[in-house]
Amino acid sequence: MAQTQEAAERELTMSRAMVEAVAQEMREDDDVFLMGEDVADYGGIFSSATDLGEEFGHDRVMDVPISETSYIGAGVGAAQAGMRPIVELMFVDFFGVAMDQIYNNMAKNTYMSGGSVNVPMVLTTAVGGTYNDAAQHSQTLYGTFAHLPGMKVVVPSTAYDAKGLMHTAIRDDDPVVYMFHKRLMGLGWMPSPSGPKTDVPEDAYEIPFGEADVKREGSDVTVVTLGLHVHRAMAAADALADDGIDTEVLDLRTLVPLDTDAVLDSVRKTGRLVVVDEDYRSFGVTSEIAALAAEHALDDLEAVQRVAIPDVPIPYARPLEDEVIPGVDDIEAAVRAVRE
Amino acid sequence: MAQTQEAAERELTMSRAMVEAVAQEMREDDDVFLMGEDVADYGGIFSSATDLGEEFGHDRVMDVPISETSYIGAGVGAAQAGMRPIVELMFVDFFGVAMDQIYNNMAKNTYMSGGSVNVPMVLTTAVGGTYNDAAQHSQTLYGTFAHLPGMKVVVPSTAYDAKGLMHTAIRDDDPVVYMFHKRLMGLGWMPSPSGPKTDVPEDAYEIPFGEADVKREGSDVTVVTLGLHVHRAMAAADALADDGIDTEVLDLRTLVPLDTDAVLDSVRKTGRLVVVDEDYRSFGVTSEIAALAAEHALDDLEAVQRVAIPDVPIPYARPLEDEVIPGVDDIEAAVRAVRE
Amino acid sequence: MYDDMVTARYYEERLQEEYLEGKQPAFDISAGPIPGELHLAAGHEASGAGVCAHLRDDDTVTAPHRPHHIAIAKGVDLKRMTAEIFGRETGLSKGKGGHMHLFDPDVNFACSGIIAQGCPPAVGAGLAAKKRNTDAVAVAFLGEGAIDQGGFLESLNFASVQNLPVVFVVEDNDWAISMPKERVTDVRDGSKRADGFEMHGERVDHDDAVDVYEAAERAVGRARDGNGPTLLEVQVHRRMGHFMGDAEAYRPEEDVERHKARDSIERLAEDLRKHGITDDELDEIRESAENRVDHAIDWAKEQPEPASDAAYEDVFANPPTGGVDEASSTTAATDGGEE
Amino acid sequence: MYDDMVTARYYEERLQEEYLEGKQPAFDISAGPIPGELHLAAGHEASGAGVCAHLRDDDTVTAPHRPHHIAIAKGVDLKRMTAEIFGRETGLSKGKGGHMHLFDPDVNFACSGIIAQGCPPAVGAGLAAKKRNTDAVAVAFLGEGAIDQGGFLESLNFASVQNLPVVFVVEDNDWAISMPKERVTDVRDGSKRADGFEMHGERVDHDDAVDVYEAAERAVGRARDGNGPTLLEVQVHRRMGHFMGDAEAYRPEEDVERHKARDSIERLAEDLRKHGITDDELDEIRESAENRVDHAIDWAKEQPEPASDAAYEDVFANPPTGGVDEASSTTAATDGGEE
Ligand SMILES: Cc1ncc(C[n+]2csc(CCOP(=O)(O)OP(=O)(O)O)c2C)c(N)n1
Ligand SMILES: Cc1ncc(C[n+]2csc(CCOP(=O)(O)OP(=O)(O)O)c2C)c(N)n1
Ligand SMILES: [Mg+2]
Ligand SMILES: [Mg+2]
Repeated sequence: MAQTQEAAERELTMSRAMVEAVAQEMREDDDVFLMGEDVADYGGIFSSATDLGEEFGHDRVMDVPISETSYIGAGVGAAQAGMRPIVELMFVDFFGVAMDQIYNNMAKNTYMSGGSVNVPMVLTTAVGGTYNDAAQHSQTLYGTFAHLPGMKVVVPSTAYDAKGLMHTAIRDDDPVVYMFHKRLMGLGWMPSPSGPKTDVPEDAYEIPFGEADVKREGSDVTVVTLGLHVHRAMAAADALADDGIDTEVLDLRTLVPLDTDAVLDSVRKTGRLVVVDEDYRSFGVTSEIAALAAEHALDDLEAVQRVAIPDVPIPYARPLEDEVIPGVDDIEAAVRAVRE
Repeated sequence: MAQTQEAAERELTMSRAMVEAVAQEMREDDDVFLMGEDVADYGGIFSSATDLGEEFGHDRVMDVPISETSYIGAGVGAAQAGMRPIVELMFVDFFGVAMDQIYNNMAKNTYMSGGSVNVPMVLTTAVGGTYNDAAQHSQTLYGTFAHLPGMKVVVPSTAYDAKGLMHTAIRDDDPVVYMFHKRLMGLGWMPSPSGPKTDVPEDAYEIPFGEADVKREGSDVTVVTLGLHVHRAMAAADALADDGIDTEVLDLRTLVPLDTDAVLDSVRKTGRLVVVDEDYRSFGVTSEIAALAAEHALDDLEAVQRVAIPDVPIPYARPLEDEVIPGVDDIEAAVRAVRE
Repeated sequence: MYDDMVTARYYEERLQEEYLEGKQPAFDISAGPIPGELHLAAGHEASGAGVCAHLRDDDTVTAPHRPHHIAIAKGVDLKRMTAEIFGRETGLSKGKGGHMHLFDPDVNFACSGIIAQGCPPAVGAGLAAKKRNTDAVAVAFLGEGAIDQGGFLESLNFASVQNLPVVFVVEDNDWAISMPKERVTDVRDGSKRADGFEMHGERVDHDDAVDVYEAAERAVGRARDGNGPTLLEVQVHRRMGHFMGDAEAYRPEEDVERHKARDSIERLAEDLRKHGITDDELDEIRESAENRVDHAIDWAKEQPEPASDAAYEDVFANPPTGGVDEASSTTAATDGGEE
Repeated sequence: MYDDMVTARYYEERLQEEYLEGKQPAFDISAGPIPGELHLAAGHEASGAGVCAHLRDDDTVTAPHRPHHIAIAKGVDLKRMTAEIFGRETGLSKGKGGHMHLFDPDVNFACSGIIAQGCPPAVGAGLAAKKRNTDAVAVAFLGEGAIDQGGFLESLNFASVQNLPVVFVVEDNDWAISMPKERVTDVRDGSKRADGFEMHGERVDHDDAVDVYEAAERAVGRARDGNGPTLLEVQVHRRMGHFMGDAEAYRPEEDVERHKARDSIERLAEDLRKHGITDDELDEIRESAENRVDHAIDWAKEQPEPASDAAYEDVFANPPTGGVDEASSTTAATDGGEE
């Protein structure tokens, strides 16, 4: 009884939830293994692999040379041979040294083979700013990955979602890019906002890809967002509620597949759309969501605004970084603006 | 007299026009040099460097090892040292082996240095499909480059523009990605449509970045496009004119900077927007243009449609490639659809 | 080996004919029965055959943009491969991949058209074999122009430090498109790069099939026995242009002559004759190979083209359902029209 | 050299204090006066000083994520560098770059925070020098963990085949974050990789500053005289965690002790004493270095933070005008709020 209650109410950080899913899948299936830089003894710089090396040993939780092309490509080869590698790219910002393996092999081999091979691989990677790590270590690059076909793209915002989406990712027969926001992991040295730490069931469970989560229902304005900005949008919605503005907040959870129905349903209901993203504004996530609304819900649409990084590299100094990464205030302001 | 006339009416292919600009700049400025695979003796696989090796020798028209990271990065270093390298990435599809140098150094060093250094470099690259070269050799990736801040992105559609934009690119103090569509180059072995071959003045001239070109004025529907699809849109507009549909065709010419005014002015005039692109549809160029219209011209907007590659890798067989690369018919259909 | 080599040579002669059909008199890459680029391997046969002679179906091979001779030696289904090259529905990849993207999971054969990017997946296949405790090996083929590419060099290190059953086979044909080897690297013997990773390296200075066979036997044996990777470079010849349509204006006539002068197929035939194989027997092998090739090409040409809707399939093994994209038809192109 | 080394050591001790201020008792990376990550180089000083002693202002240096000791030895403006690290308006990059992105064009110093990606730009600086017929050289610094990265390996080949005035300096501190060298490569002496590119390679097995100085003299001299690139590996020590906040749970206590035991600064002091420099003279150098550092830090802390609008500047040297983005203010963030 006490135990059941504990299990039901067990709160985990996003990091713990993500790692738990990996551990459970590794216990179930010998074909699942993990490789990346500093995963074996360090447990991942952002605690994406805490204690896994101890439990599974260095053969299944492998440190690799700092040569992302070779080890990500090795993941592709191992996946095509029927294994289920989880491969970590330490920061998403490093994609540029290994993108060919990611987008020309991992993402395309299924299609280029007419489906005769497939690539059941999970590419995990840390994203996001807010701690002044500057232009080469603070990006999310959500749009960059979502734009290129052949990979599923997952962005959890809570511990509950992190675990469920990880189970789904590992069991999926396709390549999945799993982007976890550093600020949400619950790291001792980088305090999270309160939202991402949630109750997490101990047993394995899947969250299907392509199902956005309505984090808060509202009738006045729709805010579509993901990752860290789910929590910022919720904070903005709370503040706006005090002024009688009823905001609906949609957490996309996966970019590929994209839950277009959820976006369009909400837009049709509220008629006013704010899209919030921690990626560069132009040619990215906010563009896509706004375009979808314009293409498919134009009659109901009364106003749209995008809130994202204003097409500049991410600067270092605090006032500059604060300026470019959308904050709660910016979301509030945009919501107010689309109501005018 | 005869000579003047000849000069004024001289028709060039896009390849010849582009190479002429490079040659003229190289004659003017010793700091301009060219490097790439197969540029010295071959003159570029897609005739982007024809005869330059002969005129300028192998020191200024340099063949390089097949190691894009090293030689594109060397371009960055040489540019920071004050030279003006033109560096060729043979197919844009290969960006994944060298993207770090491109987006983390070339594009960001100006910003990361607070403007104390700058990177006057031109990265030329061949883009596009229509000749069945399949998933790793047929992409345009317009959106991928335009999404990441710090590089200007240029896509000529005619010989006249190719020359003028190349002069501007070489003289610009910033990194410029110059994307030429293979099908437009006027190659003997890959026949072009008739549009790209135009009169080209012999003297150097610049075309400013960020100025879209209204290729055809019209009052009913705006078609915004670039590259090869300018010509497909013009063909569609001709066909539509027979049915009394008056189509305005806008050639963006540069994606960064983007001529938002031209797009919005046209949309405000026609109220109906079709965006046509040879890149993947989602999270890309068509998204951005549609989003701009929704954000800034919503009151005038009556319908939007996007015509682009439907988020699949580019297939090999002819009927499959024809299916996914937007054709004249598809543009026509979309224009008709937005009028309903 | 001889069989594989004559099959490959004749196969490509036939492909060449077919490819050029519809591209005469003016070469138009988008005309004729075979779509896209075509990279032929005449002069490379000894390397594919000599190496693959030691491989089983459960061994993995990755090939670069010039894959036919390797595919044939690895036992890739000739008919379905041909149908793929012709862009037909019954091709290995249902017409989606084409000549640079041949995948045959039955014999664990795959390609990448990006320089050196077949190396990491081969290393991954070796890693899988090691993890699963099988004695399968993996072989990555690449050109000498590819040995300056990071993806190859990183793979040497990864295979070496993990002691994986992998063989890297560099086919040195002196040229990378128009760039002669000495213009792009100072190293004459590419296998020397193995040293820098504490890996075994070896070079076969000519393409006598028997010598390639023996070097490959050592390399594959080393991998199979758990003794780690090998970097094997083989001097081969480029009897033709880089791709069909390459006029080779950059290439001295003598160089073409030199490359054509030493034909590994003829030399192997001579060797075999010395070992008592008769001309009749050799002819028989050749004829039967030619028949098989002719048959495969005839078969392939009869195959239907894929339906245009097939373009939307196979992006994912486990495709998501729903979404507006499915309903959208604005992207359904029928014809470019203007070209 | 001694001056540069004590300056670097004391500078980083001071930075460490400043960095931890506001991060005590609980370490919060986004609190305190210095933003972001901080990688300190205690134990690396001999390599920066020994190499840069041979360099002029017009020689180029690129440094990786651990750049301070190199920047100081190269003569980067200490005050403006410090202001940059504190994220101030008068910093080298107006506060936009930070500690991993120090650029000082006056002495041709630049960084990249991406492993090995400083190598190609250094090669490019060497290429520019060759093209312009100057005798300037370029030096790329990297860690031993970076020598498995394609960008480095490709750069060796490019520098070698073009015979460029480039020196690659590998600082081998045995560790790449938590990964010991032997876990990620089989090669003990990284400079061996030079062979595979027909380049000169050399390793200094310890960080006695004088030996580093002499090896660097040969390498820089070779480059300056047009005799091509060198790969120079130097054994250095990692006296601290990878970055501030790294508890080094993965690292054996003895290893830390071993790394701390041999201090190149003390050893150089001893050498100097043997050569007749008195303790007073050494103290004087040290004190004046400390004064300079204290002064730079005091100065930096007085500098204003950049105005938030400055975030929009410097994307381009030649910024385009117009466009809706300029007018848009929806992205103007003031404060995240919830952290
Ligand atoms: C990363 C990358 N860069 C460039 C190319 C274009 N390309 C295709 S084949 C080739 C030459 C390859 O030469 P080599 O490796 O010697 O093989 P060969 O063609 O001689 O068999 C080049 C440059 C590519 N496919 N991928
Ligand atoms: C391409 C890339 N991969 C990974 C990282 C993350 N990273 C930063 S420093 C580092 C370790 C570097 O070790 P080493 O090169 O030995 O330098 P050291 O820190 O020991 O001085 C890693 C993995 C990075 N910055 N870039
Ligand atoms: Mg070759
Ligand atoms: Mg190290």
